[in-house]
Amino acid sequence: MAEKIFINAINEALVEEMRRDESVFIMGEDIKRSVYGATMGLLDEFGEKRVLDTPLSENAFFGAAVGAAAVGMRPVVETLTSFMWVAMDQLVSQAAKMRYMFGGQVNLPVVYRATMYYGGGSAAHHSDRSYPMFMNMPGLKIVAPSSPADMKGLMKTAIRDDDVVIMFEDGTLFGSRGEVPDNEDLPNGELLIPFGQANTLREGTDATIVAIAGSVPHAVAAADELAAEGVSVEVIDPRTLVPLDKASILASVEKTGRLVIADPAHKVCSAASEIASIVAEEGFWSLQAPIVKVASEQVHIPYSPALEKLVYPTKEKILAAVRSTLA
Amino acid sequence: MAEKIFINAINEALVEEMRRDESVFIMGEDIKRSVYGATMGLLDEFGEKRVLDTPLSENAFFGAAVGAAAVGMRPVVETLTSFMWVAMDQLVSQAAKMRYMFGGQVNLPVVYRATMYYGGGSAAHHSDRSYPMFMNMPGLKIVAPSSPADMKGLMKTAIRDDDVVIMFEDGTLFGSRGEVPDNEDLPNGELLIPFGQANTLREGTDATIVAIAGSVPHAVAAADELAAEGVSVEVIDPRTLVPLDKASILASVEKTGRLVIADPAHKVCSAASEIASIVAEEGFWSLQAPIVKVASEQVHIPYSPALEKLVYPTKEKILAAVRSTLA
Amino acid sequence: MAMDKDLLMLMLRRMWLIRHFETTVIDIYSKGEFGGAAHPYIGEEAVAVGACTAMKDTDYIAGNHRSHGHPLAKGGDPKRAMAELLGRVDGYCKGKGGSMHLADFSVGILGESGILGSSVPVATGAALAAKIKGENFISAVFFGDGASNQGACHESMNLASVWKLPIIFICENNQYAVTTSYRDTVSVEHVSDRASAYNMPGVLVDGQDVVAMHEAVSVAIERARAGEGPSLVEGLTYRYEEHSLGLGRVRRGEYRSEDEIAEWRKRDPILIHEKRLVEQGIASQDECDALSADVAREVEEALEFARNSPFPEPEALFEDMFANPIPQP
Amino acid sequence: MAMDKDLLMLMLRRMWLIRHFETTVIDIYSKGEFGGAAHPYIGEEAVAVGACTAMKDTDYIAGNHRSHGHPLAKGGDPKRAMAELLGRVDGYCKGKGGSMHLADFSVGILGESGILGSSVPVATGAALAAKIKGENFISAVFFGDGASNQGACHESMNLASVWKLPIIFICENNQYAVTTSYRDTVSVEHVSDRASAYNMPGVLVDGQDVVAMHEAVSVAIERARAGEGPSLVEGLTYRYEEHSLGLGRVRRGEYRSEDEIAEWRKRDPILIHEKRLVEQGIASQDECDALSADVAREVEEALEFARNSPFPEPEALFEDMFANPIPQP
Ligand SMILES: Cc1ncc(C[n+]2csc(CCOP(=O)(O)OP(=O)(O)O)c2C)c(N)n1
Ligand SMILES: Cc1ncc(C[n+]2csc(CCOP(=O)(O)OP(=O)(O)O)c2C)c(N)n1
Ligand SMILES: [Mg+2]
Ligand SMILES: [Mg+2]
Repeated sequence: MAEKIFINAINEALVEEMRRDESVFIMGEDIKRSVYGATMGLLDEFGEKRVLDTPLSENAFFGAAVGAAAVGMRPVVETLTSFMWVAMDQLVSQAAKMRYMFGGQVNLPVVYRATMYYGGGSAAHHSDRSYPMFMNMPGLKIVAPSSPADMKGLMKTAIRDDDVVIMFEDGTLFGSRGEVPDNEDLPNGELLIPFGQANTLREGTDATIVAIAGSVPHAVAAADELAAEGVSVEVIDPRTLVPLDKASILASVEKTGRLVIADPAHKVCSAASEIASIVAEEGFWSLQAPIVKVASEQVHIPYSPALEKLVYPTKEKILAAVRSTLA
Repeated sequence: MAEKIFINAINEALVEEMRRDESVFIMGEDIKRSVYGATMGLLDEFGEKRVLDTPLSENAFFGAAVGAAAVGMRPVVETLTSFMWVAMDQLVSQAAKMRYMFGGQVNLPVVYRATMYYGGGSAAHHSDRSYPMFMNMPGLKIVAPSSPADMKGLMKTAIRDDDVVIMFEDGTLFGSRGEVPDNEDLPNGELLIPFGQANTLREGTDATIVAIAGSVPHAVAAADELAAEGVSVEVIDPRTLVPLDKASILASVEKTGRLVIADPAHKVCSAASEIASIVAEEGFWSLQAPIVKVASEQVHIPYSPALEKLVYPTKEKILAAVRSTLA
Repeated sequence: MAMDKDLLMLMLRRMWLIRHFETTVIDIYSKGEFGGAAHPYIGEEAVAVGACTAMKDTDYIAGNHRSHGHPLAKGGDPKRAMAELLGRVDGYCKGKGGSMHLADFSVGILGESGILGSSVPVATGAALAAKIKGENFISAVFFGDGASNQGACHESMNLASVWKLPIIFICENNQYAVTTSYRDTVSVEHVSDRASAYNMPGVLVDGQDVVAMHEAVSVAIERARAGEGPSLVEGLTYRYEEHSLGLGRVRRGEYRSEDEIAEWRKRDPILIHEKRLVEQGIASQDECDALSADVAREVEEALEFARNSPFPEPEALFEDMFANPIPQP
Repeated sequence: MAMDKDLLMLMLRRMWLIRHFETTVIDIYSKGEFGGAAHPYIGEEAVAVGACTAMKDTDYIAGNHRSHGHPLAKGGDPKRAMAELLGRVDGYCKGKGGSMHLADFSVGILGESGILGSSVPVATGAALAAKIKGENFISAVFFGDGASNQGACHESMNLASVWKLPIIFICENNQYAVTTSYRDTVSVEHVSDRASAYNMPGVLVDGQDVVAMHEAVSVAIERARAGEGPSLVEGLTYRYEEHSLGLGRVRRGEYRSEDEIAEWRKRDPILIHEKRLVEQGIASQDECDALSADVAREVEEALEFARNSPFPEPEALFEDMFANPIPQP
């Protein structure tokens, strides 16, 4: 086991998969020189044919990835969440719908790597955390890792998956560190994490926190603080939102009877809303208190640091929410 | 009171508002000849300057509406939900974000009229019911009328509102009929329905159905069938999803203790999920049974009538859901 | 370009196939045998047939809402196409796609797409794959005069040009988008004039002449296979029928005259091609008529096949979403 | 075009204003006085200033992420711009927008937009309003060489052309998009070559010469006001600094040479303009220097003003979402 930085874990996954499978290639803006950091060294190792800098036309290259995948390639596309709006046509009408619409005739092994920058003064146009919108649209697998190991293992799974996967990469975690198993210590010599399996970061009996992406560290911090007070909190990271491991969530709520959901996306029609609605339907009889959502305020991301810090879930908000369910 | 057809109610609202305010104009595809039916007679009465057929470039004209509104016009844009994907950039980055991002310097009185065709073999590319995705994005007011009177009254309110409004016009209701008050019988000589006020279609004490858009008639039919069996069901149509009249919903659940939500959109991260999450948090102590969502299956809309009919909420599905909460 | 009789007769056969197919479609639609939208290709047959007969099975095409002509021109099976229109399990998409979403990946048909301009990036991606793989298949995409104004077209043409991708952009200029003349929405005289904005050849072709289309597309394909990049080919053509079956409100007198329609009908693509075959002594009129009758039977059989195919079972609703399925939420 | 001294000196003043503003911004950013991204306009001043001095206050502009130059060129207040960068209540957007979203509707600044190409349709809409209202204001929009490949540009140019809207599309070709040369992403020699695809004039201008920019844009504006429709003006220019403050990974040696930068610096827009003023006897170098010093003080005052402005109160978070507010969900 070695401690690794989140963004380097992305890079490792890309390198390993590109070495393993010639049909994997990557395209995006300024990736040759790795302006955003995850594609370091790829051009040198894999050359111009497999590492492509695109014109600034996301709709065209997001769609070109679909077309290339339809005829046998495995494209990885680098982008920011905020640039997905201009490419929504291809994401929805083609990437998400094509397989079903054509009766399963074609597999589309495309990975869209969508970085979510927020929390650092990027303002309304560059701070989108849009996975709930894509969860509403059938046909997309949606991944939101919260640690370097998950990032690496889920990215490798995503690249091998024969379906369209959107990796929501949380920019607030890019500099974070965590243990990543070394390949030589792993059963098959590589780190692959299956989709649809939540990760339980803390076990507990008094309350459950389901936390997503960048909210996970805050949830863990809250749980640890509560543990010191003698309150035993379970923390679950679903890791993939589509498919969602609802069995783990329901089992935890069955044990604790209390649920708080921490989600950095906007709170209306959020992943938190969805998880709450599942538990309110399928886990209702376990519940001993209201389900509390701790998600972003329903405003755009203001630039001013004085305001931006008020928007997202924090340890304090999560603490207050857990306490309210125990009151 | 006269009985009117849904689509004619749209037309009446447009005509009245265009007569009333010179700054209202309408643009869209083939609207001069009213190919989709709602813009009949507008060209003749208001002329080429205020009734514009656009090139097929939704992103440009959706955005042009924002720019025109920013400098004093009140554009109404006709489109289908399925054509919003190609214009997502302007809907999200400009229409939804602009006012807040610029610190409230500008009002954007734009109405996007987005028809939802579904249920008639339109298949995956032409059957979107996308309001949940737009509910997740702050900055948009979202309306989904279910009767000719609501359609007319809410459309007129939308056109006068100084904010961006998306009218989700349910195509399954276009031919439906309903009483629309005559202007001369109304207090101020016109029909204006405020945003954020739900409509209670049936009063009841045993269970609550919150139904959205095209699901409303099914919910009413289910309630009437249950009434005949002696079960008293309240049916609430929120009418506007942003703002959402959660007070009416919570008050009803307080009375009935049981909640079913009927929503023609895809079920994950849906309006139904959102409403369920609100009640699971703020109405938890009233609940006597699990909250049941009756929403569309999480698949794309299949063309074959043999399959399509299985996708959406129906009276039968709603009946079964209400019964399950009473079991 | 010297063409052998087989090729010329294949062109005629496929044009007749489309014509009979569409006539049948209009007939059964009017009788309520299926629903939704359907956009007849009658009058425009030479565009798709001229283009697709210049391609190989290993080449790819993608198309749009006016969707029956392209796959039939590319060698698609009318049986499976018709079954798809009727929403049956033997349809190309097992009934999930319907009229606007025919696809047959086995003969290079990447699929028809109902959103305007939306298949253009996809076809561009197939061409990108050819380049990365170093294989010499090409890709082609059909779109209308109206769709040419979509941003997706601009972005894809630019991308294809800077990367020198082997793709042919084929604009079917049938003069109108629903009721709107392209002269009111396209800012240049001809869509093909825009090729210069992407540094690629732009060719204006008589879209009623199948041989002219074939030749123009052949030149573009040769260029593409040689690694010289994309071309834009505009076929000037005309739609005889109204925009879509099921769109009752469109009255043609309102936006185009009967005279105009009559003028274009004089330049019917099948008429022109048969006349050429007869005049050049390649085939007799009898041969042409026999071929047409033969194809008509093929279409009848296709309809029979489609009608006999069952509707999908309810379980099918949840199938085909993912290659690696996930539980329903 | 004969220009009076006032106008020529105004051009110089605004170029110096941008230059000093940006220099200050780089300085305080490096000291950590604010965060997020900020895209310096140094080297490109003549483009915005030449263009905006050809407009009236009642004309509108919209811009992009490289966002400080446009509003300052249009007569925006450096105090409020600087306060916005620092996230303060006296900023143009009360601190909600920051560097990439400066706007001042009172002097026709519709706002800068961080998404590439995204402000182009908005500016087109302002021009549409002029036409519908029958008023004779015009609208202009600035976008980069990279952004010119976005579909939004294509769609807007086509729309503006068929509707003959009074708008000027101004491409700031500063040679690069982040680290990517426009020669690798734009399929034509010059972005302005694309004007022919929209049947509008396309003009290539020396973007380092403020007078040349002013003249080219003036011609386009005249045309627009006369109801003759849009124009595309491309200013060839150069960015001295790296793409954005805060984007630490970009090392310029990797994608452009020091020589190239040095060559362009020889054609500095302020240098060129001052030289002209002095050589033509319009102003002495002393006058120019005094003006520069004066503007430097103005920027210092702006910084002072900004620093003294308070941060917004927490309540502000929920304000400004809607004109007719709704309850928080
Ligand atoms: C993005 C989008 N906008 C609008 C439509 C509705 N629509 C379908 S076909 C059509 C006209 C298309 O015209 P053209 O591209 O010339 O093709 P044609 O029908 O003439 O073959 C329109 C407006 C659509 N399908 N997609
Ligand atoms: C739709 C979109 N894609 C990508 C980006 C990221 N981005 C911001 S500026 C930039 C380069 C823009 O280049 P250009 O248009 O030439 O303007 P310049 O920065 O050179 O002034 C990129 C890629 C963005 N903001 N929006
Ligand atoms: Mg057409
Ligand atoms: Mg540039």
